Amino acid sequence: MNTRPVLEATNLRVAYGGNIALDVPRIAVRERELVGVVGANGAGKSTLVNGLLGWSRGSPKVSGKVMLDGKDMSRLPPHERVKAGLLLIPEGKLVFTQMSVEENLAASVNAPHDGQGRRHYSIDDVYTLFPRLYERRHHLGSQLSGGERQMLGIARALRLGPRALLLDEPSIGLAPRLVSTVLETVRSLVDSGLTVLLVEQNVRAAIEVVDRLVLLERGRIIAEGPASEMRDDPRIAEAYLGAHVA
Amino acid sequence: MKATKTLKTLAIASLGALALSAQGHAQAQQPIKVGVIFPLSGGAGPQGQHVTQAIQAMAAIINEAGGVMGRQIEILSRDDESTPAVGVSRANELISSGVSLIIEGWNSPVTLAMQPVISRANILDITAISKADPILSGEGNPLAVRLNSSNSQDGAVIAKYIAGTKAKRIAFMTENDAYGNGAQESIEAELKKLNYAYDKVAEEKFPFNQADFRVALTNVRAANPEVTIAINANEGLGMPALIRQAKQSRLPGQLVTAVGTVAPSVISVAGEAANGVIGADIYFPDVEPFASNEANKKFVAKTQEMFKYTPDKYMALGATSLQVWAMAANEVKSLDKEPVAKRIRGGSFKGTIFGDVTFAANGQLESNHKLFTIENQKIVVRPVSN
Amino acid sequence: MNFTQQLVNGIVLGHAYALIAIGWTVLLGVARLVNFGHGQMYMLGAFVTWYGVSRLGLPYFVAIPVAMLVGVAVGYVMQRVMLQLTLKQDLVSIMIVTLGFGYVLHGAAALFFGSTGQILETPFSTKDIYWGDLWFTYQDIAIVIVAILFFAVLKYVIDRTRIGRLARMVAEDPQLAQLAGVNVRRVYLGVFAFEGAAVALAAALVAPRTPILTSMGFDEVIITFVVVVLGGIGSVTGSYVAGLALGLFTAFFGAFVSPAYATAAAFAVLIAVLVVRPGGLAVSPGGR
Amino acid sequence: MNSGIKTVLFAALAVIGFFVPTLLGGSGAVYAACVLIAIFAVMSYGLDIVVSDLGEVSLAHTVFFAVGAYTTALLSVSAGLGPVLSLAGAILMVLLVAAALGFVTLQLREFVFSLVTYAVAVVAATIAQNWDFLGGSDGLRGIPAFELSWLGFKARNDQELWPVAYLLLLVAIYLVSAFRRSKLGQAAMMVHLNQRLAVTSGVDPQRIRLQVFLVSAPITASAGWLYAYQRAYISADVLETYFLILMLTAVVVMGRRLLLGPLLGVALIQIQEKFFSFGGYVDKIILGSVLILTLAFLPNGLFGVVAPLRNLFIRRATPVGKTIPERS
Repeated sequence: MNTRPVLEATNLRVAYGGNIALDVPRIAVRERELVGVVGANGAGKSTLVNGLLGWSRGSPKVSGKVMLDGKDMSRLPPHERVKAGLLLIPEGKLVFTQMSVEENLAASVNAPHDGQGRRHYSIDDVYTLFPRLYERRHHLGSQLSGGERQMLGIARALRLGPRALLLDEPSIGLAPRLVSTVLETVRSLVDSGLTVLLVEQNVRAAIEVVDRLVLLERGRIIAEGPASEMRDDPRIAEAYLGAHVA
Repeated sequence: MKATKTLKTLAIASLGALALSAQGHAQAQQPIKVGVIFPLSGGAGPQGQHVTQAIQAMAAIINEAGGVMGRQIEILSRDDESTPAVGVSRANELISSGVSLIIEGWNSPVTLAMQPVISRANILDITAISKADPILSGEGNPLAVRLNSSNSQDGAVIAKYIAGTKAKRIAFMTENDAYGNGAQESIEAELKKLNYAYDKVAEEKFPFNQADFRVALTNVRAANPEVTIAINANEGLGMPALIRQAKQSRLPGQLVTAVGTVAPSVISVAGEAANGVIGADIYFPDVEPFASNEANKKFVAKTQEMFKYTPDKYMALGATSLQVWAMAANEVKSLDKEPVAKRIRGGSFKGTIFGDVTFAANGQLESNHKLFTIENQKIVVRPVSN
Repeated sequence: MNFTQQLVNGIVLGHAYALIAIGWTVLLGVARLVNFGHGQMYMLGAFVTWYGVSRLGLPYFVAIPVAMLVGVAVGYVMQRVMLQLTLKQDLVSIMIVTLGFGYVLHGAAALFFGSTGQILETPFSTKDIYWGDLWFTYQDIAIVIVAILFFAVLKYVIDRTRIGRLARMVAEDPQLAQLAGVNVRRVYLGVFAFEGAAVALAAALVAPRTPILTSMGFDEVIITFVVVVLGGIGSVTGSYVAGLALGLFTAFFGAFVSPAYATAAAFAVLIAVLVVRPGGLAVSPGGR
Repeated sequence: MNSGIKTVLFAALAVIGFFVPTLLGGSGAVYAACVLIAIFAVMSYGLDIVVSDLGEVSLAHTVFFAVGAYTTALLSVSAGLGPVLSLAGAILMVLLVAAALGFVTLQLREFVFSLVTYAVAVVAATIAQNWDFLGGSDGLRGIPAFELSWLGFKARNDQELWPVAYLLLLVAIYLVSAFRRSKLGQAAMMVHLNQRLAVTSGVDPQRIRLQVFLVSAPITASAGWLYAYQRAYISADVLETYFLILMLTAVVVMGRRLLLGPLLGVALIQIQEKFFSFGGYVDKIILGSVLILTLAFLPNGLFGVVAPLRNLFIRRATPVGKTIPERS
């Protein structure tokens, strides 16, 4: 494990007004790794991924250092980080509802070609990956189901040539059957070379797919380790998996 | 020193003599402050500035002749921005700086707003231009004085012209406000007085700030009038636009403009389209009897010397306001509002810019209208035909 | 022939309204910005064109792009000043700021250009066409043609090109657009620069129809209002239709009732529509 | 600060305020300026609670101002009513207008709301200019002097009108501060800051908006009431953009939700216009620039700039804030 992580943040602090919502000394995601961030509602999970991008629908104060492939992103505005390959699929509204699927997938920035570990997904690649989107390519974003929107959100991110993908609560509002489908899709993307930081409230589903798990509580990391070890961690087991799992 | 002057300037001459005799005192005395409020900015700004300059030229003439009751006149000029609220503030300012007279009035609403304020402060208020009838009603100022002609005086001259042409199909294009509607009413009333039978084939009303008359002109044109009377006091925008568009749309018949709505500035904006338009007015600097009037000659020369500009009617009205007041004050030997106002209202004055003039009992200057035609973008006064 | 002449009047007037409104439509559609300085920007465009033609002796076709460049500069400066407010979507402050800009532009233009009326003469405006009983000028034809071309091109750009897509993304959700790598600031600046250029073009074409004054912006802004709002806020096709409809309404209301109340009547219609269909106006953002 | 001391301080301040014109020399121009500042400040306070508390930009407040002025003019000229009854009439009338306008705009927010209120102001100006009942473009003349015969009080000039204007100002300030402390004021703030949260807390935003409108309109209308007496003449110019810009600037320039903000804002603008005027155009540029610069670069208004200094004089904070701008 002496390779440089793809994404690394140090001393990341996010404050709303005077209240510190997040204080993380270090978090890192390595090449082809799927790291899950779990925690209760309000633990700071979304704040973490938004903070990594310097992005939010509110107006927080973000400090600390964010490195992508050893390059400092901290001073770049969100759209520049996106161009560098740091992508976020936000929770909730994640597609342009007034545009067709096809337009959503039309690259808005010139995605880079292969190199530096960034894979270029052509529109055909995306349709191969998500045949359902091909079927619905002329529909408006607003006409899609929750699962389809989630697929479209991921597909849109892939079109931008991701180096590291931040995924915020993809399972929210989805039927249980769809949750595992989405998470398995994420897993297979990682297996084919993607690096992903996944925020998920559904710990039970997440723990099945992730490589490593980070447990957040009140804006701080309180536990971290490989998924297999964390499964037996009492803080996880009791709080999120139910006592009978162990 | 003034003994060689003609009879017409006798008044000024005696004023000068009076000043000479009182010179000893004059040096010790403070100048008399006269407030002047006109729009100096906005659409009417250029005209307001000219009127103010004309008053300054007249003040210079009076001062050279010895001033008023031996004291020099000092003009304090303010900008009413064509807004009643601003006008009232400026009037208050002038009142507290101790003026003895306020000459004001380009826009009627501004005048109407200032009248009660000036009246309550017990300062003489002379309205130079604003035309609205209520200005002389006595509501805002029981001792009002106005120099510009009234709507009914204006109506009579236009009505007489129409009757002279024997045209039967008459169209009106009228600004839809108190001035426009009042002007049209007075023309129609005067026509009725003349027992003149005519058809009102079209009547188009439009807002003051209208600049595009194509829709209205289409209606008027379709009515095929022999005479179209344009009543539009918006000299910067509406009147030149109306004249141009009437020409372009090949409006049939004769275009006649209401009294005092076509100033040289309108002609310069309207350009060639203005040729052939008929109007009427009360002052022309270089036409008889003004051309040989000594007081007028002196005023024109002074204005040209000081401001490189030949005065128009508005400037003459502004200057005459000051001139008449100076004469009256010298005569009654007072700067107080009441005696001076009473001398002016219903009184006569000799040797003004307008010649020998008389004021009606309600303070209105009785004026003498002349018809003119615009030829080669110049105002040409028509010979008196009847 | 009264009717056909009024029809011609209405069509020309309608295209003029639509042309004047287009910059604001896009601005409102993309950036959700209300620009109360729009009328003064129109005035400025007219006076810069006039200054170019009659004081600098430029040909009309050179004066137009000059005016548009000045429009771009003014639009850029305005948006540069308001950028933080725009990013925060502080619509309340933005509206008041644009009112302030209108005031400043009026004062500055009056100081520079003076406050007397001027006529902006162009090679087209002095050539009249008489066709039977009908009358119009080449300038009128130019207004109609340019308006139609402008709307067609704009519609194409917004619907079919990358720039149009970026603008629509920002229009729908500026935050999400950032996540798609869109430089939202640049889009906002671009949209305001476009507004400046579009209104200057409109002024250069429409202003020759009437004398111009530095105090004239107010009437243009209120007419534009009606067009922009009735067209469905931010809708390009809608504002073309609304502009044309308003032109015809003004002509025929003037013909059958009175020009004196045409503007007030248009506003009464506007208020009625807003009250009856408040939600219906919030059509798809993105300037379609 | 102890609330008892605060009350005493405010009372002292209110008394000192009354003598400001005397302290400034007591000339006619000073009284005229002070009366106008008081009237325009009251006008702005009405808009203040809509802009600062409710968070909407109403461009129809000139209409409320005009309704107050025109009703007063009509009642005092045609019906010969005195100031008390004309005030009652003005308030009644403006409540009707505000209720109608509030009802019409109930569903509208943000810029659509502003557009409609602007449209209403334009239509109102057209009506005022053309309707003979309202005097048309000549306006309404002959408004009598402000006279309360049962008190033996008659105001023939601005100096004599000053006590009335000052009292009206104090009442308006009191109303605004009472509004901010009231349930309605807090509900309005909630609707402003987070409508969804407000709804879930059992607040009906539409009702609150209507109620705030109904509180705000009479304040602005009462300024129109006194303005009619002060000017003795009312015409359609009270609906001009000038008053709108004046109100908006006054509300935002010092910083929003400052109790004395609109008063100080109006005072600054009026003093500049009256005593340091550079002519109509430059004044326009100044007023517009002040508006732009404060909103774009001083999120907390001018007061936000000087507020840190205030800590140096914490005890004298309030009186200093009150008197400084009136001298400058």
